[in-house]
Amino acid sequence: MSNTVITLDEVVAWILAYARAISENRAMLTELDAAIGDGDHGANMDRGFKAVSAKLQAGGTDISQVLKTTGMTLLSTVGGASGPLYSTIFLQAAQACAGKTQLTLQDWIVMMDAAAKAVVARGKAAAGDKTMLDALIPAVQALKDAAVAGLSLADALRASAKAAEDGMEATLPLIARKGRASYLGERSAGHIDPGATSTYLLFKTAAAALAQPQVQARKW
Amino acid sequence: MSNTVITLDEVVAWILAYARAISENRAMLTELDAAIGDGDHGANMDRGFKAVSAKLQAGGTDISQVLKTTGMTLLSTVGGASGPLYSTIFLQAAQACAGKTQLTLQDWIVMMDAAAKAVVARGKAAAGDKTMLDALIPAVQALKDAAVAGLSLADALRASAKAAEDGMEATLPLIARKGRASYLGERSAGHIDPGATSTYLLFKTAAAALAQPQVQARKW
Amino acid sequence: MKKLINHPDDVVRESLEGFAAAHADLVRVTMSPATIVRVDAPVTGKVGILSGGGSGHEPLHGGFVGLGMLDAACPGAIFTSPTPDQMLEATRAVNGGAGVLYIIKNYTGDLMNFEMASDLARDEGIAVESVIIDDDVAVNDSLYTAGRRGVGLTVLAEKITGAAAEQRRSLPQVAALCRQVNAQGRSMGMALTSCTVPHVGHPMFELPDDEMEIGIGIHGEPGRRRVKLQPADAVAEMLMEPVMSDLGLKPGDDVLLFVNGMGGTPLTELYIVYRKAAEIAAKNGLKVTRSLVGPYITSLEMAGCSITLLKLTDDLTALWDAPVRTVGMRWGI
Amino acid sequence: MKKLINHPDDVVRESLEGFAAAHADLVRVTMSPATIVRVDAPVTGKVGILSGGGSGHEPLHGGFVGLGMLDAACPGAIFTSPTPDQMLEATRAVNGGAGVLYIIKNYTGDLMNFEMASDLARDEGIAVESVIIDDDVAVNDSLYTAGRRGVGLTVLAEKITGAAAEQRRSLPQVAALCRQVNAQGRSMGMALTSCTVPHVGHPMFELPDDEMEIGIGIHGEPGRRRVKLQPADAVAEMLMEPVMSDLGLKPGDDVLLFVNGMGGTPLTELYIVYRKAAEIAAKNGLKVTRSLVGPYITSLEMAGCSITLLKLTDDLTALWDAPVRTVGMRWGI
Ligand SMILES: Nc1ncnc2c1ncn2[C@@H]1O[C@H](COP(=O)(O)OP(=O)(O)O)[C@@H](O)[C@H]1O
Ligand SMILES: Nc1ncnc2c1ncn2[C@@H]1O[C@H](COP(=O)(O)OP(=O)(O)O)[C@@H](O)[C@H]1O
Ligand SMILES: [Mg+2]
Ligand SMILES: [Mg+2]
Ligand SMILES: [Mg+2]
Ligand SMILES: [Mg+2]
Repeated sequence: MSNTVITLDEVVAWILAYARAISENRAMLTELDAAIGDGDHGANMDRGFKAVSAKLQAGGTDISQVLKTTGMTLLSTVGGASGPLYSTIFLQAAQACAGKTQLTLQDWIVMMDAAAKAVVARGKAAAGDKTMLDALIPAVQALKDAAVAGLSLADALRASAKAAEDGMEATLPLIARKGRASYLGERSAGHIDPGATSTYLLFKTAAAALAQPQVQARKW
Repeated sequence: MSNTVITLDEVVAWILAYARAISENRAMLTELDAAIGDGDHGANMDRGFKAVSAKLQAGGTDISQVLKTTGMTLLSTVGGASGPLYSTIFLQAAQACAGKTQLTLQDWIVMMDAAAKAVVARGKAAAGDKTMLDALIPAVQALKDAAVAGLSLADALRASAKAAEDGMEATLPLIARKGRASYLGERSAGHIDPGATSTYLLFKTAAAALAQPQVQARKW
Repeated sequence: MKKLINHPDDVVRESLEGFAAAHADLVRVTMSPATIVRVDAPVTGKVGILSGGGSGHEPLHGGFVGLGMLDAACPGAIFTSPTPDQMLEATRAVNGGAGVLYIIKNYTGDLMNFEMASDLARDEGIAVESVIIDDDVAVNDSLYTAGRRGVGLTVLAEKITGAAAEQRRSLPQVAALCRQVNAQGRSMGMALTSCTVPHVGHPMFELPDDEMEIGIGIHGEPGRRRVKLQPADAVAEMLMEPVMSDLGLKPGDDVLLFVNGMGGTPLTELYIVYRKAAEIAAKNGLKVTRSLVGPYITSLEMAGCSITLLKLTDDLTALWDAPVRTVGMRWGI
Repeated sequence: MKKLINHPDDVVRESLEGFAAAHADLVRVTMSPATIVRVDAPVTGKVGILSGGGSGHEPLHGGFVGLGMLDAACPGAIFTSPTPDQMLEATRAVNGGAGVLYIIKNYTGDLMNFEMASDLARDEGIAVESVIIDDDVAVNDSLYTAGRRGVGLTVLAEKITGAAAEQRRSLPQVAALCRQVNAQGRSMGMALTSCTVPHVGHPMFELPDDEMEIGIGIHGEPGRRRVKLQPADAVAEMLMEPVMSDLGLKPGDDVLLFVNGMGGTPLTELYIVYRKAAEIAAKNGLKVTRSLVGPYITSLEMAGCSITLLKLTDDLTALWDAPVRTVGMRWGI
């Protein structure tokens, strides 16, 4: 049976699990970025989430505070395009849950929706531009659809992970219009977007850490 | 039957034939120099003897003058170690035959002996240092030996070509003590010296151009 | 991967430490956050000129910190924009009361990080203006994309705005000047080889021995198209033509011709390209009144070059000629 | 072979033409024979400083022609000593009545050609002195060999003697100073990759991905030994140790530390080597009071570096600091 709320400990566990996933998939993210970007996405994310992990080792006292610490740490350690964008996700989520000691599905939807909108505002990209938004927007939409359909928190989280995965995979044929991959023009087609991949991992670890039982692990 | 003197036309023919031999063997000389020097011997010699060929196209009026023109042209077009050294050979030969309208074996020996001594004086190398001297010195010695043995001019020239060839081949195991190859120390062993090779070609074309019938062609 | 490094994680830090040790007469270096600041900063009453970006383009930007050019540079990880806290720290260090100009190469990451930094700086009461350099004609300019990259022109913009700031021009004036430079300059680059980001460990792309990439940027990415290897003169044509036509130059125009090395190409070859580029310029009636040849904005050890043309005015020429005292560019002092 | 060239036969000439076009404010270039002469030569009453050697080492020597450094440079074919007629022509062009100093890197070809040139110059009544630079500790010095190569120290010798000549020191004084520099400086180099002479068309030697050459010169030749690839810090140790021990430096000595790039190695990496070299110097009690980091004497596109240490005196330091205005080295003016 799955829980109906997300606790502080689970949020911390989620972020730490994501940091591990980034570290494990660092080389893969790097290769994806080397193909159509500049080969630093794995190193960027890993540098940032290693710093985040170090800060969160002692756990946290407040969900919003944990998310804010994560966002601020990413901002000062990642750089590149992914630094401000991932930082934005966590800072927006932090703001949207200020004061809450546990999170319902509805809270989570509000947080992720705010995050996605802020990423659009900051990066001025849209769905289909072959960016992390191609995983993020469908993931948020899946959460909303799940809520409408009355799914449990756990099922909603799993649905968002699945939508993020599908969104990531759908970036393969796209011609990039934003980020470094856009400089390649048509040569950017035929490669999965590295940022969409790291965003998929974010929702995948959310489903694993915040919902029971674990979603099926991808083979990377 | 072979002639007993060397004429002006034959001297010009010899130098032009040498220029062709250098051009044909340019890549080989370059590779030899790339192995233990700096890879320019083929280009150096070819640049110089192309310039010499251009100057000698119209033939010449005087043996000493032809040799001097060759030496001066080499001096101003070759550079490197081979420029002054080959220039010295021709300038010394020119000096040693001043005023002569044809050359006997004895004249030729005096010229080549003066040339070899001047190369030693200029380059301060000795036999066994793995330089062009390892072809030049035996070639001159063979000329002298041939004269003592009463050989014909043609046979003497062939003997000097053979001695130059043997001398060139004997550079293979040597450790260079002069020129760029000396910087390699023991790593210079196991390679034939490029300058000894171009010097062998000089005596080989002399035998071919100045003596009849032609010596057997080497396979390069 | 053959590099004179210790560990990929330490490349930027250790290189910065070496830079600091070698050039203490010109710059002050802080390590966390990483900044390179002109030794006498802040200069009271002078607009501070600040730039930064990923590392791997040396001497840009750190090599251009000093009198007459940048007041500070923020080095990011290799090919990664620096972070807002680096920029904020550098902004504070160079604000002499007349405000700070950010010169930003047009990359999404750089834009976003500088944007956040300028918000933070303004919150502290520091006047900040930003100018985006986007001179790379290999990339089509479009509202629907990230637009053109910022490449070679950045070097010229830093020199010229730096000189204007020394003259105590105001922040709006210096920013307008920088926009003028950006409007009057264009670049295009090509690569004979790829380069290896230390963290990646292998070349960014494979390029057969008889091919080259045309329209590359400065981050080891492949270019717009791959073509058969061609002589230097043909390469110069391929780069000059789009640059000239995009700039819409007229016969009689004064230009600065900048042939930049991508890192692995010797000076000898850059001068061969310069020779032809100057000839093409002359054939088109342009007067090359100023020149720059060398590796000034590089892409690690990539072999290749870029050509930048900047249309000059008397003002720009005088600012170009003004004294500069940095590690990577120095004259008049 | 991937190079930005047209034809191997035209590399030096076309590059020189580009150089001449780009730097007409600093140098006069003649094509046959090829010389690069300071624009205001001859300077009356000043000793003319002349150097030259094979091309492929740019910016050396042509990039060092100008006020406070060389009066003229003679560029040979790639890796080939120039010819006496080039040297004679340049000697005439820079003789301001106080004689001419030849700074010669110790290679058989360079020695012989310069020797013939000085004979010719003396025949014309021009006072000429020659100083041979032989600073490469990778090669054993011996009467029975060609001796040590001339490498990185050449750059420092040209700068320092050039400054002394500007002060109107006499020919014997400038020559003695140059010999002093040669006595007080040593170098050693290493390579990560080979380089390709245009006429050869392939790398001079094959170096596996996990190996490097220690004790290389500047002509693409392999070094004294081949070892496994090692981190930059270990490389710095391997080069610093023989240089320091050969020089016999004492704690408290002032030194100039010069980390030179061989052509294909980015600045980032040179600074990583500099960092460790400076640390080693400090550990041995040396005071690094002057530094130089960058590709100043190169071997085409070879990746690698060399380290040069020069023991300084107050005189040498002041001469090093004196104004210099050349394409490749410029300060104070
Ligand atoms: N404007 C943008 N909006 C949203 N995401 C973007 C944008 N630009 C780039 N990205 C994402 O950032 C990823 C690259 O991140 P990273 O490699 O770390 O930074 P950089 O591109 O600066 O090297 C891309 O794969 C893409 O998903
Ligand atoms: N001191 C010397 N005496 C005689 N021959 C020499 C000497 N030094 C070099 N050589 C010859 O010169 C050849 C190299 O000539 P080349 O490659 O044209 O000039 P460089 O060595 O200047 O590149 C060597 O192979 C050697 O035979
Ligand atoms: Mg990237
Ligand atoms: Mg040679
Ligand atoms: Mg990046
Ligand atoms: Mg040579």
